[in-house]
Amino acid sequence: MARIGVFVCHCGENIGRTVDCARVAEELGKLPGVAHAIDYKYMCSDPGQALIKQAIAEKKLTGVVVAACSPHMHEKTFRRACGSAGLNPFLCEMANVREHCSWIHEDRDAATDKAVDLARFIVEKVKRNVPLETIRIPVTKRALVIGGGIAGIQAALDLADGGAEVILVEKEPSIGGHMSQLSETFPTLDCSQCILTPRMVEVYQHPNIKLMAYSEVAEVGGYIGNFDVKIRQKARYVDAANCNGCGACQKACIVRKVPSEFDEKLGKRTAIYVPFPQAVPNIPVIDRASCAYFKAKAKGVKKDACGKCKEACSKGAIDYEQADTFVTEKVGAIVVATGYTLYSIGKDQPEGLRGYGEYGYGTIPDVIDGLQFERLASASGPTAGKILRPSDGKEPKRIVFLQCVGSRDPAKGIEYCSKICCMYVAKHTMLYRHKVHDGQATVFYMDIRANGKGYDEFVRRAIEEDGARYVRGRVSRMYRDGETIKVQGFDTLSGEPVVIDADMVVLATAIRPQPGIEQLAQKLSASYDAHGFFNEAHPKLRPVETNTAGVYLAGACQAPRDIPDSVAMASAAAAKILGLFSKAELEREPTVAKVDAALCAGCFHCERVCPYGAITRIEVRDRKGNLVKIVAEVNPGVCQGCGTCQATCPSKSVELQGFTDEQIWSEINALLA
Amino acid sequence: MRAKTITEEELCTFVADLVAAGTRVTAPVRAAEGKVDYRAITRFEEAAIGAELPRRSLKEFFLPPTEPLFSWRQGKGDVTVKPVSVSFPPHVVLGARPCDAAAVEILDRVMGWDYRDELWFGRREATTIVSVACPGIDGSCFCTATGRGPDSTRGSDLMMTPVDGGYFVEAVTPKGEAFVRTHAARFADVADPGTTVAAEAFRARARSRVAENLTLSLPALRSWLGSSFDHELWRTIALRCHGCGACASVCPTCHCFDIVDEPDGVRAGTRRRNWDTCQTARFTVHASGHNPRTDQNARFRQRVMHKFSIYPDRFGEVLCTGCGRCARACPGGMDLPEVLKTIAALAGADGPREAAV
Amino acid sequence: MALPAEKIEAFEPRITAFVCNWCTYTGADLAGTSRLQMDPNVRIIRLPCTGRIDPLFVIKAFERGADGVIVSGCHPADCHYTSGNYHARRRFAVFNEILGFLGVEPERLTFSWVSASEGQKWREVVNDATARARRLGPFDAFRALAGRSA
Amino acid sequence: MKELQELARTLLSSGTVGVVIGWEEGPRGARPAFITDAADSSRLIFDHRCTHNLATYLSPRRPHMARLGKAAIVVKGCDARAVAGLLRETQVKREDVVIIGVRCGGVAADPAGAKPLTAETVAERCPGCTAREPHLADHVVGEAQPEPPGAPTRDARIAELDAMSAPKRWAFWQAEFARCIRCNACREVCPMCFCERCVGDKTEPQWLESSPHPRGNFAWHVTRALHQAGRCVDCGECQRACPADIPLGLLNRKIAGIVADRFDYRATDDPTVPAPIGAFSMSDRQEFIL
Amino acid sequence: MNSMEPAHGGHGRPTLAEELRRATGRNPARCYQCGKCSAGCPMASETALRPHDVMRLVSQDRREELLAAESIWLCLTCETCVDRCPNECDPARTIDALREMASAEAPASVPRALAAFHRSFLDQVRLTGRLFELGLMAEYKLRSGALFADVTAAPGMVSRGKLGFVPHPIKGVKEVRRIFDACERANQEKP
Amino acid sequence: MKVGYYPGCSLHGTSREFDESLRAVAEVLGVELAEIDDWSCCGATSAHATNHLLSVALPARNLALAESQGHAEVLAPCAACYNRLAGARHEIATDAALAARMPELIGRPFANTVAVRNVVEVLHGLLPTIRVRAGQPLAGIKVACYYGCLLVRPAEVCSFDDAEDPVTMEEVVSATGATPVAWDMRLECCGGALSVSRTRSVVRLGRAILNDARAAGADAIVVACPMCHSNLDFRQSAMVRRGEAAMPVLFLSELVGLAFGVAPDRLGLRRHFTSARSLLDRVQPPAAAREVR
Repeated sequence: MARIGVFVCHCGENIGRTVDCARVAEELGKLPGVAHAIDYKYMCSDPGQALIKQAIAEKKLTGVVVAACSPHMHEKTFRRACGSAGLNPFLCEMANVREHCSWIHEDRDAATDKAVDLARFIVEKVKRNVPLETIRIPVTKRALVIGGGIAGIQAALDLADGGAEVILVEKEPSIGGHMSQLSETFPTLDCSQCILTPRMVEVYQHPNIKLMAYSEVAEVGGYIGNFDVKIRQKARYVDAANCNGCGACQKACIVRKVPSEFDEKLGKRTAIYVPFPQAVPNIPVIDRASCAYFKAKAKGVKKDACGKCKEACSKGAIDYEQADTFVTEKVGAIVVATGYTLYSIGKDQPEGLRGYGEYGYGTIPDVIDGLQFERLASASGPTAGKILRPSDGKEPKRIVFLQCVGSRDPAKGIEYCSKICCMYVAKHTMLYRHKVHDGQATVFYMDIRANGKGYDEFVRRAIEEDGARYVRGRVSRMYRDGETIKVQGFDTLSGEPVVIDADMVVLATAIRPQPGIEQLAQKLSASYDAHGFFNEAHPKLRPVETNTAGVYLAGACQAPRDIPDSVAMASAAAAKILGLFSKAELEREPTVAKVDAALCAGCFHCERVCPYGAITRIEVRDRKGNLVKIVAEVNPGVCQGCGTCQATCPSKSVELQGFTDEQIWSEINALLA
Repeated sequence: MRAKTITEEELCTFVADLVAAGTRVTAPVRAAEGKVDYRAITRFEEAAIGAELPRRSLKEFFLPPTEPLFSWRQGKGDVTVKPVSVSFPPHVVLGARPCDAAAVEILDRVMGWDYRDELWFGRREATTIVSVACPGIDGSCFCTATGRGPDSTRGSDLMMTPVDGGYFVEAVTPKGEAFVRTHAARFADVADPGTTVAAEAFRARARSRVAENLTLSLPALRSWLGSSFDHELWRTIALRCHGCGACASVCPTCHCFDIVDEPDGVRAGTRRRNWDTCQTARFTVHASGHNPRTDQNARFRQRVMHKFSIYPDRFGEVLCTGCGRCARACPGGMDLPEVLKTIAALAGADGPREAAV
Repeated sequence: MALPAEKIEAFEPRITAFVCNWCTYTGADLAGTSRLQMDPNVRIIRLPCTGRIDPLFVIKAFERGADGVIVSGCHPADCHYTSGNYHARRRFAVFNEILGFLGVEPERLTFSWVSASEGQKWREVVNDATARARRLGPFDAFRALAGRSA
Repeated sequence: MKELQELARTLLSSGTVGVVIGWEEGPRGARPAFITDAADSSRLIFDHRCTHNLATYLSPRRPHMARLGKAAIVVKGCDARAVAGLLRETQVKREDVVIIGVRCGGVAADPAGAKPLTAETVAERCPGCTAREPHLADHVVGEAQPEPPGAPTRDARIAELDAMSAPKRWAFWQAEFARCIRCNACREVCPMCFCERCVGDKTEPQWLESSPHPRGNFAWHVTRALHQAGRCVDCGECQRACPADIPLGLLNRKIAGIVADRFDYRATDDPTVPAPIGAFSMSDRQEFIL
Repeated sequence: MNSMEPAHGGHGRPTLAEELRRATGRNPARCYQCGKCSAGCPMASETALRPHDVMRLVSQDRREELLAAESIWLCLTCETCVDRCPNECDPARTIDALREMASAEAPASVPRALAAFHRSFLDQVRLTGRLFELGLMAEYKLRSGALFADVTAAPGMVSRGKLGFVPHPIKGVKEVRRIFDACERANQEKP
Repeated sequence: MKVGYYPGCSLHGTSREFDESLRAVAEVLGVELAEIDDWSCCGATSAHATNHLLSVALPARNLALAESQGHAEVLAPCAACYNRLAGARHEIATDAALAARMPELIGRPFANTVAVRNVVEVLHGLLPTIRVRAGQPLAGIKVACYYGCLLVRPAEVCSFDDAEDPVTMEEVVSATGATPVAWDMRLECCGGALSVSRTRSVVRLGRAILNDARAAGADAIVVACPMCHSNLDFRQSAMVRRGEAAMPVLFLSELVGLAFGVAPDRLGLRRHFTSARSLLDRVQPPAAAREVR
């Protein structure tokens, strides 16, 4: 027979004013199985908690119900108190008679009746509670960082410096990310590569960091503290162990006009290449699609396939037969730092997005995007830092920048602000003026969002010192008139239509997540928003965590971010993980599901609905070892306790601890006294 | 008591008067789907006497599919129990099939054997069963093979045989005789001896028609069953059986029930008795999860054994009236008369017709 | 099934709410901290997620005398467990239509998305469900099922 | 018929299978047959009376079937959807069953139905059938058959019910459910009811009262319907088995309509098409949610 | 604020934005005044209020000013603004709805020539079921007072066989008239 | 191929040549134009600007007629009619309440099943046939394809081509053997809606279009809209009188007809206000063209 103690809290006047707490205690005391029922001014206070502990000891309580505030407020408090009195904490539950009762009703009788009901439900539930043990999970003190841009680099270094082993996976041949493409950075105009490349080298040399460039995450299994990650190392066709980075192969390569990804197709590279001179690791990659050797092979040419790089390599590092390899690593936490890609205005768009026909769908050669401008402005770029138009190499004397191209444009499918464009456009106008002294920059904008430290001053400087002409309005249309680009807009401040003749136009196109991010998110069981950005666990309080325990976010994979934000997130994620790694074991609430193998029919609906992949299939065999059936089993380390499996299971053969069918059934059945 | 007759017209007023006087009258009635059910009537015109065999038998009027046995309520440290009433208003079943009527009497044995089931007998005593001789339904009828017949009077208080314009009526039990006496004005004496002859002819025709379907030696059957528990017949007999129990639901003699406690909230509840059947897998599941009847073959064997061996061993007669409902209702095509024929062949029991046990 | 005015006056519907812990329960907490006054007819049963809410709960609540039931959780894309609410949405879309087909007035059952920040919306859901149940009167049809045993 | 019998003979005598599940002539018309001996293959028949959905016999909850060895099963195009359902829900492995499809021109509601098949005797599900050609099959036998006679009528009945007021609909179904005696025949014959322990038999707690009173009956039929959403293959076995003739087919048809309308799912013989329950789409209609 | 209540613009009357939202199904509040509509508007150089100005005045609930503005009658309904609007505001449809409101509430503000044109046009259609262009021109010129405009064109039109002299009502002309009546009635019944 | 034909008021009046040329071209292409019996006016701009419901109901009547006369699709050559018909179809298809109201409003059963097509779309669908039938008479002739506004906007209604970068008319023109030029004003509005009531605006807009076509080196402008035609052709006549060079404005069907070797008179070319003589002079005689083939 149950012996439940009921403790009704007045919360000072908060509950007592509208709920007759004494009557609640009295009514509850009449219930079978209730051994003790009292009310008290402040249950959460030390004397209040002492009352509970004392009753547990004296009345030999088998369960405790505290009728007070929301469990979100004090469930932990009271469970701890019960625990310290020797009662399993999970035999204690709260009835919410404050937020859900006294604070929202005025009629004292009605509120008291309701408080009695609410407490009665919980009494009936607690009668069917069973002691649960906190789940303890060992922690592998290694972290995986996905993405080797500035966010990933920062996270990896912070983690490594903190003593954790790190595996840094980067899908490109070199780490560095978009930041390595930038010329200068706002608002200080310091050289991007100057601050970045030392960090890249540091990553390469750090004893705690294992760098896996030109690699991708193939599969993720396991759970916080115990992830199993399968990583695909793409074939470079260059043996990294033998290559000394001398560059002879690139010099020998006969294919020299491949549009360079690093230079945003404004420059050229060879088929065997390193993306840029400061690349880390400095090991070339053969681009199979452009390589003469592989093309010839594909056509079936047996002899006379190119092979120039192989001939040139004194170390014999070229290996045309190399294949993708897979390695599996065990890690305890994962940082996602996959960064962003730019929206393009072209006709072909992913689902849900539309291109800009009114801007010529990207067919006007001297209309470029922000990253292309960065490459033009960069000393390491294809023009050695000279601003020259792609079509004819002439210096543009009239340049127009358009902000919010794609961003804040629901009609094209993106309603969000890309956050960094206001700043980099201002930077671009400055860089432009510094390089083309007699040039005129015009910026079409809608709002200026420059809300970081020194940001607004920076934009003002562009306007006040560097002569950028800002026009508030969106451009309706662009078309070519000979060598001139006509930019047809509207100055909403002067109220006049304007057509500006430009030699070059730079579009601040929207920031979008990396393609394929949905697949990665699914591998990680992490959620993402309608645009494909990762969702943080809480927008304010848990900005670098995901809903999947042990998976953290850094940088623009979560939303458009600038460098300081990305770095801050990376350090925050690293700090979170170091905190996690500071314990030998993790503690988890035991609110997890459990399958009754005898009753499971193995339809695996649970497996399909589980958001965490916590369901595995196990074989049931009879004594002779014959296979009887295959049934579901819950991995308690992965299960987060949503209970969707239980509601979905047709035969109710899986039970969520803490919210079992018996418990809910009892609550419902307590509906009427 | 001498045989009587009653006309259709008289039955109309008779039923109306009985209902008006507070007697519940049940008769076969054509339901919306064209099927016939035993149901309460208020006018004789509603009845479909002599039409198709009703979907279910008479047993539910004595052992309902569900009935409360008592209700309880838990207080602080005590429990109060509220019993159910075992007295019932007068009830007349008009137009019962002889196979259904016989089943009720057969079940009296088991219901009153070591413990008298007050609810069963309360209803039995309140009820007068007026049967109508059956012309036979179809090829699944085998009442004659079970030792009864389409004109069997077992279980009937009164037996009526259709004749021109009305019925030839014989009282079978004292209760039946009393019924005729109480309502003497409703019945007429047999005026024309031809009526008696016609009634007997009707019955003889029916008997021979049904007998063509199946003949059995029940003792031989019983003795074969008694010694053939492990016969290989039982290994494949019920492959097509779904274990759905439709046979038991419609069977006039299957009487297994389950006792359940149905909560009414967390502190009160009702104990009920619900129909159950040995044909479902969970019928014999032990608390441990072990199930001695491992498969459907074993469950079907149980059904045959119980009806033709175990019950006769204890109560001296087979627990089957040959109505054929089980064969008609089976979605899987299981056919009891066919099975009996098979067993009879194995037992050498397909010999001459047996007299009633 | 409209009731005469005086009966409506006397009748206080009983409403059971099955809500998820993260959005609606917290939204109801917010309604409390914001002191939003609402009808006292709703009793909340807390579940971790709408994904855990089984149509059986609703049937049982009606059997136990509820005049109305509320099922509420996180808005699409907001699920704490990423997708429990989507599964719940499918499940209850079917359940709702089946109940309707079997003759349960759709107003007896309220589904809503109430986020942790929508205390105000929670009040509306509660008051609307109460008003609807009050208008329909006691769910006698369902309660009669219990009384009419064979 | 010859073709079918020959195929069965070959499968059995070659040892490919231990049993062929098909139909044979019984005392009351066609009925399921279980041929384990090649010599008995000539017992197999297929005609318009073979209304039974034999897929039920593949359920892993039938140990006595498993003892006969690997099974070959004869299916009509519509029955194949049930086999697909069992494959989809991992109850049967594809390599563990040989599927023999038969081309069908509609079947009678009653396996004892006389020839020829007419609009009066045809099973409700057959007129307008789109699943007559078996696709999920290792062997397909028989000639192409003519369209089943009669016109589809069930959607009209559903529309009729939909048009009623809620209390009227309630009264209609209560009258039907009142006859239910909870014998569970509907469940036992259903090829898609394969749970190890039905929720209807769960006792701790007992969500569904097992007593055949109106309350228990209502809860049971709602739950059965819900569990059939996206599972039911419309074979009509439940209604045929029901000793109380409750129009379960009507309810099943309604569910099929809901699932088709909302989730664009229709019973299919393609086991790779995922079941609609247990899946979701971000854009599922939610007009019923505030 | 109770979100269930409609927004009101004083005097218990719904705001212009609210009314337009109902009429067009688009929410004028989505406009963020980027001016892309006006940038592409072929009439922007001629009108006092450009499309984005119209949207602005709508959001400011400046009803009288808008309904009296000549500008709303100068829209060509070329839909350029509609296709380019980043927020799918549909200025053209908004302007159409404003024209309907102006015709009903402030008929005097409708430019005479335009009112005359539309009236004449629809009268012709109501009369014969189709447009009889010569009849239209005659009626329009009488109504608008622009007796001499395009006067040089008519003979040219006739000589090129472009204008017939006799209107032929279609068989279903009564049907067309019923449609006119029903639509006008529906318009008057609008809240 | 048989298609429902909704000529609209203009094609029976001011734009007879559009009708004539279209019928001539259809004959060559083997397309039967089945005129919708008893069609009525679509309401055009006037209904649109004054009574929205009317602007849906009038087209709906015609779509209902087409439906009852067994057409799956209807060709509305006039761009304004096309826009109104397609617009009404779209609105009814996306607004269930409106759809429910329609049958009563127009007094006819109406299921909104008829697809609405314009001339460019239909001719584009016949590109292979046009290529085969066209000779070389238009070789060397440069044409500015003018879409205007009603043919391509709004995008969700006129989805047959890209609203900002349409290509269909250029592809038809290429199929005739003429050469489409690249120019900027092909989507700008000519001001048709104000043609009668505010002529000065229309002249301004038209002039810009004509000038741009000229600057792009076009020998002629091709249109698929009676209003555009009237604005560019008729309004241009005054400019020509003032001594500006004439820029012939042809209906697309006229151009296709010329490519097929149909006599200019049968195509109604003499009905233009701005002479197409300069163009016709450069067209190769049909016989010669055939020889080339």
